[in-house]
Amino acid sequence: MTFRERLQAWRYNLVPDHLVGEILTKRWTDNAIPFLALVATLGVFGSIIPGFFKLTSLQESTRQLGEFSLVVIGMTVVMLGGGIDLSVGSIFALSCFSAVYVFFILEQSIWLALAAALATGLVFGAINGYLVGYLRLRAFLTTLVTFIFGRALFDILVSSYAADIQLSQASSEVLDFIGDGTFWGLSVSVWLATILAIVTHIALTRSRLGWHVLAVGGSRRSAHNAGIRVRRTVFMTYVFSGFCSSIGGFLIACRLSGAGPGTGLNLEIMALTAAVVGGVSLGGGRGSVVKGLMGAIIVLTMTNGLIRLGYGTGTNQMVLGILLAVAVTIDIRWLKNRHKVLNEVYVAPVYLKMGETQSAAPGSGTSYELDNRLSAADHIGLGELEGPEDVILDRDDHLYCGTRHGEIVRFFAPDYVKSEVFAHIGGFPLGLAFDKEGNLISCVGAMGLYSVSPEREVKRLSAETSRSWTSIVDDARLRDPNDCDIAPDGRIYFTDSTKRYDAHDWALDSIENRATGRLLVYDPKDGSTKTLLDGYRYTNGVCMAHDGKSLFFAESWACRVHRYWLEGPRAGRAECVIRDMPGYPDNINRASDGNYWMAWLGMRTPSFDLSLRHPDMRKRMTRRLPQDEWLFPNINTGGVVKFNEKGGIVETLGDLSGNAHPMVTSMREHKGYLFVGGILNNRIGRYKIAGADPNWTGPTSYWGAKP
Amino acid sequence: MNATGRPNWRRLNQEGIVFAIAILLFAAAALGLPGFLTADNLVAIVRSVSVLGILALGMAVVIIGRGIDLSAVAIMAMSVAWYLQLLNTGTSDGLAFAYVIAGVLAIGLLNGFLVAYADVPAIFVTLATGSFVFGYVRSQLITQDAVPVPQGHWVELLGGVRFLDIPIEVFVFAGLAFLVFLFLRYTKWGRFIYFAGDNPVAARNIGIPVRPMLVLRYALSAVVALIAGLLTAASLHSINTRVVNSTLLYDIVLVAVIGGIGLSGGRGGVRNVLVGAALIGILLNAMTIIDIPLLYQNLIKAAILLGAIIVDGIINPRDEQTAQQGDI
Amino acid sequence: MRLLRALIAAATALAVTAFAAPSFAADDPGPAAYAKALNGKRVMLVPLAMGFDLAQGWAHYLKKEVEAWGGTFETRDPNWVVDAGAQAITDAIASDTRPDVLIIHAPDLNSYSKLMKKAQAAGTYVLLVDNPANFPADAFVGSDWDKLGQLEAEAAIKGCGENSSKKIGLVQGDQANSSSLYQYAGIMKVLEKHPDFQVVAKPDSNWDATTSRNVTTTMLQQHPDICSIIDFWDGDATGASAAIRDAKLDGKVFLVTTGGGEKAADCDKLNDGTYGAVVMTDLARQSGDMNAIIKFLLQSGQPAGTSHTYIYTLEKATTKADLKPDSCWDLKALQAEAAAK
Amino acid sequence: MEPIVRLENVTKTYRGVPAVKNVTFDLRKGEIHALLGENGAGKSTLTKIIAGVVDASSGKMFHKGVETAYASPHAALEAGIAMVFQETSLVPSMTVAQNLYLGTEKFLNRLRGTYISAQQFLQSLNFPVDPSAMVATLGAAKRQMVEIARAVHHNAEIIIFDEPTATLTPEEKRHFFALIRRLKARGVSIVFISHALEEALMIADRITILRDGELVITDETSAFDRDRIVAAMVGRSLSGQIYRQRDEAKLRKAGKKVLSVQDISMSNIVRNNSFSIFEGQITGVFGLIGSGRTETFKIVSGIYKRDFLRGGAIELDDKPVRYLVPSEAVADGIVYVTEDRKSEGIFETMGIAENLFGGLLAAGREKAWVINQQEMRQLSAEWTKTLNIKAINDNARVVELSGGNQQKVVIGKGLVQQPRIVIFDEPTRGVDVGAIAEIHQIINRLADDGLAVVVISSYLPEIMNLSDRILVCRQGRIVEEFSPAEATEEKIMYAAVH
Repeated sequence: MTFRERLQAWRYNLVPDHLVGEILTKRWTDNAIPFLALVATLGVFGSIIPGFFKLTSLQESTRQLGEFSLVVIGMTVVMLGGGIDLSVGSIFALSCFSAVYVFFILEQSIWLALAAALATGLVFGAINGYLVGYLRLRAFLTTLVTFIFGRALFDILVSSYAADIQLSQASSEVLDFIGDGTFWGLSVSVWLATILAIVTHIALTRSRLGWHVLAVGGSRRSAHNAGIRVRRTVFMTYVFSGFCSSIGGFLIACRLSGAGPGTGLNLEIMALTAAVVGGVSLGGGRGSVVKGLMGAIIVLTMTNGLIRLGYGTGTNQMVLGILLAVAVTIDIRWLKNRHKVLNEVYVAPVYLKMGETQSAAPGSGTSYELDNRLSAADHIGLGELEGPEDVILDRDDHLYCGTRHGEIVRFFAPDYVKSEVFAHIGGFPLGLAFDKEGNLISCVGAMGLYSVSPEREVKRLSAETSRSWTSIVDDARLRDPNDCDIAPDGRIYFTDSTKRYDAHDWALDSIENRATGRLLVYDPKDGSTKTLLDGYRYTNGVCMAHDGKSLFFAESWACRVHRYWLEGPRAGRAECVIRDMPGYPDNINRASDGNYWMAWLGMRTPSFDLSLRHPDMRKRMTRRLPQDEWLFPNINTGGVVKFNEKGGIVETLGDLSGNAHPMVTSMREHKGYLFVGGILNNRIGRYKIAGADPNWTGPTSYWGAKP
Repeated sequence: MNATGRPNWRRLNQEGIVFAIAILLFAAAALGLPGFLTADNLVAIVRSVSVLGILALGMAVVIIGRGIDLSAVAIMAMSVAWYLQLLNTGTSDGLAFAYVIAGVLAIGLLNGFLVAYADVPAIFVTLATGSFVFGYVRSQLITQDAVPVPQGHWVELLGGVRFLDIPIEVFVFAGLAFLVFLFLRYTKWGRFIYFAGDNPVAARNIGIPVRPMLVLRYALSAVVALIAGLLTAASLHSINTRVVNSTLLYDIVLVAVIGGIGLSGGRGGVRNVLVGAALIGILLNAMTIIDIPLLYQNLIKAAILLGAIIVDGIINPRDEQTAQQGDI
Repeated sequence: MRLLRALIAAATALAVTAFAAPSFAADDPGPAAYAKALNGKRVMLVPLAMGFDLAQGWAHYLKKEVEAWGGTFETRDPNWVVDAGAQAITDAIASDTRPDVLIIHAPDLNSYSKLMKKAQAAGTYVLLVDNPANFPADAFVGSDWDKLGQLEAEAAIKGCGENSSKKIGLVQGDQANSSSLYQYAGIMKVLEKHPDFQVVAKPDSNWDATTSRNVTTTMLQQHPDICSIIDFWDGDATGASAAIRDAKLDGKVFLVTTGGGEKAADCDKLNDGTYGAVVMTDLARQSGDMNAIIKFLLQSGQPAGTSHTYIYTLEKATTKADLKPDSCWDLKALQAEAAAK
Repeated sequence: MEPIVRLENVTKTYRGVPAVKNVTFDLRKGEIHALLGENGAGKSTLTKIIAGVVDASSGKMFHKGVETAYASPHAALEAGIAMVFQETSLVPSMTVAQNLYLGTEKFLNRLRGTYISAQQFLQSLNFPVDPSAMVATLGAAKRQMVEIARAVHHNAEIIIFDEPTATLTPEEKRHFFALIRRLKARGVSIVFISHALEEALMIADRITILRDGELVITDETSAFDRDRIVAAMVGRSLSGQIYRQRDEAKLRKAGKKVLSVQDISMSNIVRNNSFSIFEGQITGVFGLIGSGRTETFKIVSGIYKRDFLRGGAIELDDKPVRYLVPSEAVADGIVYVTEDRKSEGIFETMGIAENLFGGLLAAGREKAWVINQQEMRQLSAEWTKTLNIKAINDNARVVELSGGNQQKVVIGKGLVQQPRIVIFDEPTRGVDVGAIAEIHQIINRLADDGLAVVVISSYLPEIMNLSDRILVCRQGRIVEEFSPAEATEEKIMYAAVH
């Protein structure tokens, strides 16, 4: 290996380029910019202001934050629903007044004051909601007018009752606690804001109500067509905003024990600024409560921080303006270009030096030498079939195969002329196996592990495994289940070829050549799925050894076959039994003579092997060239290989003519015949094996003679 | 009136409704309020809304092009405050004015640039620049909220200029309204604003310089704000920067939008601004004559405006199938 | 050179301690007690905003004095936002550097009451300045707004004269601020004694000059024979004066207002006839009062919230006739002085 | 056989204009019923009445023999009627999975759970769409798949597909047809609105043809052939008039080479694309949606920018050009007539005259700064006549025109700019058959006048009929060139797909 090549190997195998792409696929990266702004703001002010992070100081200084966050949460929800609520300040002030009026003037209990505040907020919100939602007035204009109205009303009320409020002797421990106390170190307002934020966040991302809000904000017409009650949803967002503001108003009433003309003044512009800094988009659809909260913290920390530092009027508006412009500009550019970046960086090839191999060329004299025997195979279903990846036969000699259209087709014995669609599953039914009860188990590409009963009932067995916490992509979802086999105890062992690409993007996986293939096991007893092995280059065929104590599985892009021990001293471990084959292995199945059949879906080429040593070249290729000009594994020629328990090659079959079975993805031996399938083929081949046991069948080999 | 002879209520859009309310109020005030229907009072009405109207003209141009300028008030107050501060600290008039014009244009261009070339929505950009302009000027360039006009300066004299006993603001407002009308209606660039506001993508595709136009609009709006600021200073002999924190900005948007200029762009014109300004002007004047306290004035104003938009909402309903996305 | 200087300094110090100290130190414990009580104490001013003349004037005089006795003086600028002010006070109380004296310029009767109580509970003396609040602070220093209103009314009556229409217009601030409400009450008290004078209109300006101008214009139209207008603050009285000018009634309508006594805002305007009379705050004296009460409180050793002292600043209506060169203070001069340091 | 849905004498008027007139229509259980007709014939309106999206002005609707009228799509859905809309009705800011379950979601949903079940469901229909992707990032075909999947997911008894195949590739179409056959086998009744007559003939059990809001004929599919359908749709026989094979002798010869494009690239959408355009002939560009054909020509006309580095070269009259904005291209005489009229073609609040005049103003040939209203009216009158634009009145806003007339306005807007190269992107999409012929005439006239004309289309007969040479685009590049005389639909399609 030259130094340059070693450098390349380190560069591409040690630097986790793929993580960049994986991180970018995550929705939470939307929050990156506001989050950075938040950290920077807290960092700067925390280091300049002495005692900023001190608990007692935080307890006090976050009270206002709690109230403000509540208002921002309400505003965020309205904005997500495609509206805007400029009247939050008025609602806040009026609710504050209601609480104060009930408590201090009517001298009622604090809880009644709370009820009054909430009622005020809900009624005001409902008015906004009715006007904007049901009468469908324009939100900006309407809430602007209700804002003026509410403010005027509040000013009148405050000026009429201000003196009376002061004369009141009413007091309450609860009020003092809400206003001044702390609970587990945090003030009531922070607790309330936190709880409401969590509830709202869950509601928005996971609940029906939240989805409806997002849908209405994202596209009113689509939401309507989807059967969502758009008007009611819009109405509810304003009611919710009124609710949030009224809690805020109640809290400030408790904190200041009064209401003054300045209560809630300019709150709407502050809340709007906070939502915008956080990255909630105006006009709906994009944003989250988390973003709103981050915005709220940034805005308040900054305003109060600058005041605390003694800066004069204007400085904080100036800084806020700069921050707003910078944050929003970067955020918008970022969101706009994220997908472009993602497209550019997602494919991140690694370096691999394939081992020296023996030639499979005819006449080369190696054990891999291909011949022309398969070209003599009879054809079944010629022209009707599209892509029979795997084939299998049942006890009654009927032949089953999957197709590209997501169907499992059954050909009837003995002549295999007549056929029917046995079941429709969808996806790409790849690996097939019969269990003890005669259910047909199929590994369906892009879907999961399915079972089809003899009565054709389709049942999903598994579509997810446990998530590994070190992975950034959610690897619980199966993306490319490929082949399966069943152990004597009924457990189903199967492979999931890649974690990074969907089944139909297998070519990208081969070009990237990253080892993300897995071996999994499904336990029918409790329905659980576990990951046994991880980190192989495209795990493919699986076959239970004849004694049922170990299994073989193929690692396609590395041209290797491994043996995984189920029991015995090496249980739970895998060892490589065949390495550096000249072809890419696919399905593996039992042979009647105690050996194993293995399909080669394609043959290695020096050019592709070379390209594997040049990840940079492959990366450039995927970016600059149209897909049909990419260099990827040759799948035009293949063959069938028989190997023994030790991994020794017994014989090799091929179709040099290229007419019948140029590439093979599966083969089954049944009563002296070999049935051959290929995912790009339009037929199944039936080849008479010389000297094979004419009575041997798969089901018998697995489950014994017919009961 | 349509063919069947019935009045066609569908024709009655928001502009019509607001206009009708304004006429009604005017008639009621003329009959019921002594001294309302005098020449002096009518002039006073116009004058009371002239600065608001001028700002609304600038806003209208921006809104028609599918934008919004929330920095108008900040630019108005702060540019003039800076100008007066420069004068008070002894900078020569010409130089000071050159500075201020440059500053105002710079902010207008910055607004336009960020909206046009960085694709940041106008409401964010102008919110940010408005805040910045206020903050920067207030903290770095001037020392007090209010800055007085130097004695005998032309701005002070401007406030005293009369023609036919009508104050200068009225003429400036009328003149600007007419100019903006001509610009929007009869010039190429004026028409381009409508095209760009109606469908920016299509406008770009047929070869209209959409982005430079955007920059132009914000620059225009900034200059209009400066003019409004100078007039304010002229009549008050000082400028108070606290106006930035007031609801003036909302009033500007209100005047433009209540008159029927759609926030989604492409619709409306100077007439709508005049109608909106007329309603507000008559309303405020009548209420002041009756001596309604300011607190109640706001309540009444809001109630009447709410009535107008509700009536519009009922007569011209929008439904899910026709509503434009992002039309807030 | 440096060495020489140090030697001389050391010698001088030695001489002073050797000869001077024993003879006086024992006699007067005052300076030491004074220094002990005050040194390192913190004083914080939270006005409505730092952007207007009075606040800057106060800050100037307080800073000068506080720093002279070795304390720390800080200001917080909520820029007219009540919430921000409340937060500034909250932060101040909770912070490591809690002030020993908090000087608050209250926006209204209520908003800060609870916070002030908290401050006192934490051991901070609370001083209210200029605007009253419904709270028994340790001391109140500022205008008696009722009295101030009376002075305005008297000035207006005088300005109108006997042979006038005897119609007076008011331009109030708003209906919530104590300074506005008490002023109004004071004006009415005086006018009750003069039943021949009547108030023809009393709109609000919301402390905004443009609104003030608009309402005054309308007022003058309805009542062109008004003889005097009382505007509640010089901050917006420029609007009323503009309206008078517009109506060509300069000299015919006597404009009375109140202000902080800043030269450009008040005296210059009196001088050029814009205002007829201004009830001005004597800033230097008011600040002096504040300084005195601060020093008293810090030395008293009494817990915060014990005393409830009211110190009203002496005020009078100034007209052009009794304008003296020192009637006003000059903000520019103060700033220049501060800058020179 | 008892129909599952029956409409009796249904009429729907929009502001006094009838969209559907007195139609009686029935749908049987378990049948595939194709609904054909020109644009504006009332197909969508008719089906929207069934699906509760609009309500009929008069007439009755029976569902399973009971008279009903669904007030909203929601109500119809509950009753088992789902509809796939022509204009996509997905929420772009939500994920595929969320869109799929929108309206039928549980009160609380587990995120991974929804992704997995959405993946299973989509794949069971063989639609390879990532369930966690945001819909905004998907291409048109995948959106259509999600849309179809959503309708199927509701387990409705009646599913209405409004032009479902317009954006699908042949392979995807096969999956789709397999799907509706399966649905049919399950007893689901299907209404299938399509433009492609061949598809209707191939898949439908019965065909109904609408014209001008009236039902012309309903019959078993076996009773129809292509000509009969067209005749019923248009009201006269048009066969051979619009789409016919060109013979060699009538092809226009290439004139001067005006535009030459070498190796232009833009991200991974346009890759190393090279071709030339000649004066005096029509260059037809065929390609499936997503093949980069539109983007390529948007680069040529300055709407998109090619990659800054290694972006290739474009030469106009042998002089290299790089446009940053379309106005530069317009000034050089390159005009692009968009495929997406609504969102990037017309100014909908304005009238015909203003739309046309906008083109003139933007061309920059008008030096004067002052608008001449007189000139505007003249221009409008002249072009309305030339292009035969029909409007109810002179002040009609463009949105109120039919699709064909809107398209003519868009074309007119480009032609007033006196271009040298005109690029038509899908010039007859959503245009009624009558207007197609007129638009084709206009295009031919331009080429005859010596202009360089490019027609981009994914409708093969149109390409075959109009072009003097055919370029085929695939995966971001021109991959083949044919002469219309030798090309067959199969050859072109093969080049476009493989």
